[in-house]
Amino acid sequence: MIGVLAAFPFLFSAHWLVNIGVFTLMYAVLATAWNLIGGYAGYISLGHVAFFGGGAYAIAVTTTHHYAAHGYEPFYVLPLVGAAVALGSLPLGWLAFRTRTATFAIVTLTLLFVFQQLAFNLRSLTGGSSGLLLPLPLFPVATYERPFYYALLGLLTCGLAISWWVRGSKLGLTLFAVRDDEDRARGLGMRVTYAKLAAFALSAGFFAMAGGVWAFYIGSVYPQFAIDPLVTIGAVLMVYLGGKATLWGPVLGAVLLVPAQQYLAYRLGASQLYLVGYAAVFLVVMLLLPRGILPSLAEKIRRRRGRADPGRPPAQVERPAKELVRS
Amino acid sequence: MSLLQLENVVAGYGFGDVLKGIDLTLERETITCLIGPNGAGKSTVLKTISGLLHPRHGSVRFEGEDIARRRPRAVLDLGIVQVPQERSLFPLMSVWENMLMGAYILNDHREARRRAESLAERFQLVRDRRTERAGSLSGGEQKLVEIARALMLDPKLLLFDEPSAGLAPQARAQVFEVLGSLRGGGWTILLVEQNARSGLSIADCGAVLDAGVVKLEKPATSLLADPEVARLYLGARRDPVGVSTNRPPERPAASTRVTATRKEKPVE
Amino acid sequence: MKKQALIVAALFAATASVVAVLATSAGGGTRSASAKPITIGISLSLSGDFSDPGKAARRGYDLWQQVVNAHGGILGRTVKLKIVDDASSPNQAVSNYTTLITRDHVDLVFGPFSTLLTAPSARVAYRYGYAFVEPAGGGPAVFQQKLPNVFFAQPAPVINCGDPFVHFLASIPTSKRPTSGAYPALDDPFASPIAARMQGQLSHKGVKSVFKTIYPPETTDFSPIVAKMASKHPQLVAAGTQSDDAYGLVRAMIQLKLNPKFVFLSNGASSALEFPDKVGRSQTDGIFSCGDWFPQAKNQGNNQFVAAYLKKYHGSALAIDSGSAEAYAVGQIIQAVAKKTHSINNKTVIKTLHKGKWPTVEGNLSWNKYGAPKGSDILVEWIHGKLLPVWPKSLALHKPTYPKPRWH
Amino acid sequence: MHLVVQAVILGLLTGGVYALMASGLTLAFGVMRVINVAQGALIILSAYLTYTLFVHAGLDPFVALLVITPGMFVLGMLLQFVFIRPLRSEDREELSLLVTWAIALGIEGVLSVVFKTTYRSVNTGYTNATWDVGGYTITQVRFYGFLLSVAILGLLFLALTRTRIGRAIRAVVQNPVSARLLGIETERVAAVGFGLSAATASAAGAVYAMVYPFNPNSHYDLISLLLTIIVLGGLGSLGGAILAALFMGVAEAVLAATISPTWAKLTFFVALLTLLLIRPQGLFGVKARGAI
Repeated sequence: MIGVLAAFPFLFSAHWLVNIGVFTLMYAVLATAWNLIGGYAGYISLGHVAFFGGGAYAIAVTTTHHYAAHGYEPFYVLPLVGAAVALGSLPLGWLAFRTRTATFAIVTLTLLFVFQQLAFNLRSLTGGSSGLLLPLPLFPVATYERPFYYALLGLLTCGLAISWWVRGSKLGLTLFAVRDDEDRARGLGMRVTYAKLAAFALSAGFFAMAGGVWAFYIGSVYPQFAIDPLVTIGAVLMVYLGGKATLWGPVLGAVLLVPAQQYLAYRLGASQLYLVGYAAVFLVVMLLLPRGILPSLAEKIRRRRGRADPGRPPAQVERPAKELVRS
Repeated sequence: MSLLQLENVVAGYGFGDVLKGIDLTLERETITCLIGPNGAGKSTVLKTISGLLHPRHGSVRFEGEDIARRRPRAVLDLGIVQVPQERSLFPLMSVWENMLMGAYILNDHREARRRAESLAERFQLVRDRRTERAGSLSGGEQKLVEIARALMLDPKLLLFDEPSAGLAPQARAQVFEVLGSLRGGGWTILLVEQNARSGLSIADCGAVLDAGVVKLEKPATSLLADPEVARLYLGARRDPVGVSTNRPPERPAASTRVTATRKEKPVE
Repeated sequence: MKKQALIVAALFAATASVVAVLATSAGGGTRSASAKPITIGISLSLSGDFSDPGKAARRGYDLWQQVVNAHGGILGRTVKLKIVDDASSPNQAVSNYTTLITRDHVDLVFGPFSTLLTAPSARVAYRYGYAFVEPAGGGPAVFQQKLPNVFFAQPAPVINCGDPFVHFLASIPTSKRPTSGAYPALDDPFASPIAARMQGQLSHKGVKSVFKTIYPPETTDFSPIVAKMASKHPQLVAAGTQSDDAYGLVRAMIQLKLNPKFVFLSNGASSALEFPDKVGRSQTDGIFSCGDWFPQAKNQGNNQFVAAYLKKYHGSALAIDSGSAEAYAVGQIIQAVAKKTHSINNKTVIKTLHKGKWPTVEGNLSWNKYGAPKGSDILVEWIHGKLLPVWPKSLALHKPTYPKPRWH
Repeated sequence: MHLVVQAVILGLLTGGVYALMASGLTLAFGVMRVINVAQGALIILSAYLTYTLFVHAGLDPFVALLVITPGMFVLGMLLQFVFIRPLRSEDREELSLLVTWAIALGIEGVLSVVFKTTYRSVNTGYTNATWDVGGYTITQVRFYGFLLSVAILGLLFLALTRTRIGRAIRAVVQNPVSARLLGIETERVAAVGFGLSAATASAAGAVYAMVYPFNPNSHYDLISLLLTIIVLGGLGSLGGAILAALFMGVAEAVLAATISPTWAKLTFFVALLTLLLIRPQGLFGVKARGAI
């Protein structure tokens, strides 16, 4: 799969296609990263785009003062930015993890607005509403998009590798346990807080790095675009569409949705109905495919082969009646 | 004819079955106590009767009628009231409001008040603390109000799910006393109890549930006397009414529970 | 795990090929070289936050196309506009211009709406050597990029909007000038820099700054701001406003009975229909604003533009959004270049526009190296319920009246 | 000092309106464990309906309420029935958050198609009228809005305590299992609760339309603020939400007047984050941490 993605700019070298590829990969990175905390641990963070913006501003601030004569420098500082934002996300994560489920979602959403407001208010650093400009990258025009594309592909590869590693590790086990029953996991002596924070920081770091590439690609950073709630929502939708808590689901969601969205806006956006369409896709996914495409497909395949799912949980022991009553 | 009859009832949550073919018969105006280890499915039996859970197989007959697929409301209309194990009062409402809620389905406020008044005669607690917030009562007091509230509909069958769970010894004694006093009032009672000795001591009949099936169904006294039953299900020591052994209910090995309750297994 | 990757790869390949097929089919067949129309690619905010001004710009572009084609097109070729929607998102704007240039190979591109989208879009145009004449990206960010292909089709950069008002104040007798000034401003690249600039210029001229604040874009409740401002009793309120905040500010001033001698609102108060509608026509008198265009202007082709507009979209001349005129001016500029050089080659366009003055409905425009216009805006004032140009004198239809009457 | 008192007056009036808006949100959460992210959009929708009736039929916003409120009630029930109810119980709380967000986007989309994105406001004859009370200015519209909010909250309170369905709603909020065991049809009650919650949006929307300019996008600002308020007040707690709303209204106005309006916007969030440090269950939340 990574190979296919790597070959893409050579197979389809038209700028506009690679350009769409850049945005697709960006969302694939975001969705994969969000899946770490939202999918694996079941903590719905609606504010992750704050870290995306953090990364975007970090890259903008570090590069904006050296005008022009730049090539790949922003990419070199990217890992640093990721690490810094990941570190910075820890206290925020700690604070947010004092709550759960819906409250957690609201608190993270609040983080988003705090960061956006800060981006507006800290004018001397962020330029406020006037935004920040980044240097013009001096890449050859013929392959202009490729550095961005491969930087994001690199991020995606790392993200997937980490995601894959997490699934098999103790960290992943703890995260899954948290999603299922956090109190019990804690009762079993699992290091719940540590695991949650690790997942939170990891995903924040990837959001920041993707934000950095984005800022460099677009060339200007404004608070309302760098910290746009629709970006998180986009990533979340892709995760749900592709399959929550799966390895490839988020990528699939991005690959399906981003080109479709870009192309549709280009061809027939003018109708204003795109928001309605977006909402409709969202609702259909939530109501009809709450488990996402990959898990549903996988189940279908398994069923067709008539194999009983060996991993299916055994008889469930009594759940609290609170849940029952809503069934 | 017996009041309630469960035949080969299979039921469960999610993928698994908790009840694996239950047969149980309740005679009119008797108290039956259901005992068994944790996780045996005792509460599930009650939920299956009260309509919170629909069985996958088998029949639940109440006065000869199959009620297995009815909704809780319909079951309630028949005169079956369940008092769940968890605290079930509305904590921000007064005791009196809670009593009135007990007759919610009557849709007749005056009648509800009349019944509450007459129950207040019987339950001193309700009389004395009627304006207090239910949430401010102690656990034992709340359980007593719950029992009183369950009588608001003048039901034919009362289902009690571990009424003594989590109570202090004195409160526990009080609860059993009140339950015992219901005998002969025209009610049929199915009682699920962890404190098996106390439960059986006020019951006419006893049934042992283990691993989703009814192992034994006998008069309560003979169960209490059976040494094998005592060893397996009652604990070796005597556990007289109202005296706590203070043994926390055992939990099944938690590690298995973690995986068992997982909602979605990650797809490989 | 592998199976998943395969599924994803397969779906990806399918998506890619669908897109590729759509791409080739949309490319269009062979065209004869000389008669083929000139295609101009434009990304506009037809949906999303900027959709209303985006649509106003679209009307201007459409009108220009109609007028120019009615007169035989450019260089004998008809003009075809390819307008796509960017949903008010910079990502989509970048994608759109990339696609317009590298897939549809349009001959020219025109600018989108808003500085926020113009800045990234101008880079795309620059990369591929396209001239970027744009109607609405007048914020500092656009010029700070130092791109030689950018030309802003308005008489002055946005932040210079207060200049004519400052000049006018300097021209009146000292005794009648305000002595204290308050500068509330919207946190927006089009608004707060205007107030800041005016504050600097006016305090230089002896107007004491007694109040300054920047309020966030989502502010809808202006009473706290105005209450605080009122406590300083400013004689002048010079606000950097956008549209709705201008109405809110005025409404709060009326409610809290703050009566300065001069009120200047950079934007919003310049909309001939909405402003009186939102604050009450009788309350508008004496309020100053700035404008780049007005229907009565004697500029190049303005009568024609207004007539064509009214014919196509009806309504009154007052209802014409200056955004339409700005977009129209973009077309006029290209038209003029083609007439002069007999070419619409982008390199030629860029080179040519850096010299001379270019007459448009927006006035005679000229630019510095990076596309910032060298002219000045017009000071307008509400007089007896009408919005009239009052400064500079050469364009004035009425004398400025002051001090502002009290609210009632 | 004068400034601060003036700000407090403004803040209280604003807080009253916030309280009305937040009451619907917290009610929906209480009854259904659903964070209705679309509440802001419903308020804006009502504001547009008020605007339409005012501009095209000349109906005074307060009169228009008589038409809009039942409409919103039905819409709320419908939304619950179509979108919330089918969600699987175990992921309802989580999915409802996203589903209602999608509903909000959908409403925003429809509104921007129908009404464009320019800001609108309802200018009645009394829009700019003020009273002068001891040197302090009170805007009449705001005062009426405040009164309306108090009246609606009072009605809501009466409905919840004095009517059968109201008692059922409270019962479901306080103990859903028990409510079901007592024969309360929780889904039906949930639908009514959602309807009521949407109905409060109609009054809130009418007030909003008179006091503030709005466009389809305004719901983001609204909902972020309302969510903060209900978390501050403790999710599901009506009284908590009202107190938190008043508190926040005042705090915001005072800070805007004394420090800066841009930083005052952060008041809510700072208050929320501080609260999390001290009392994660909210100011007045009665629920244990894990149960929220």
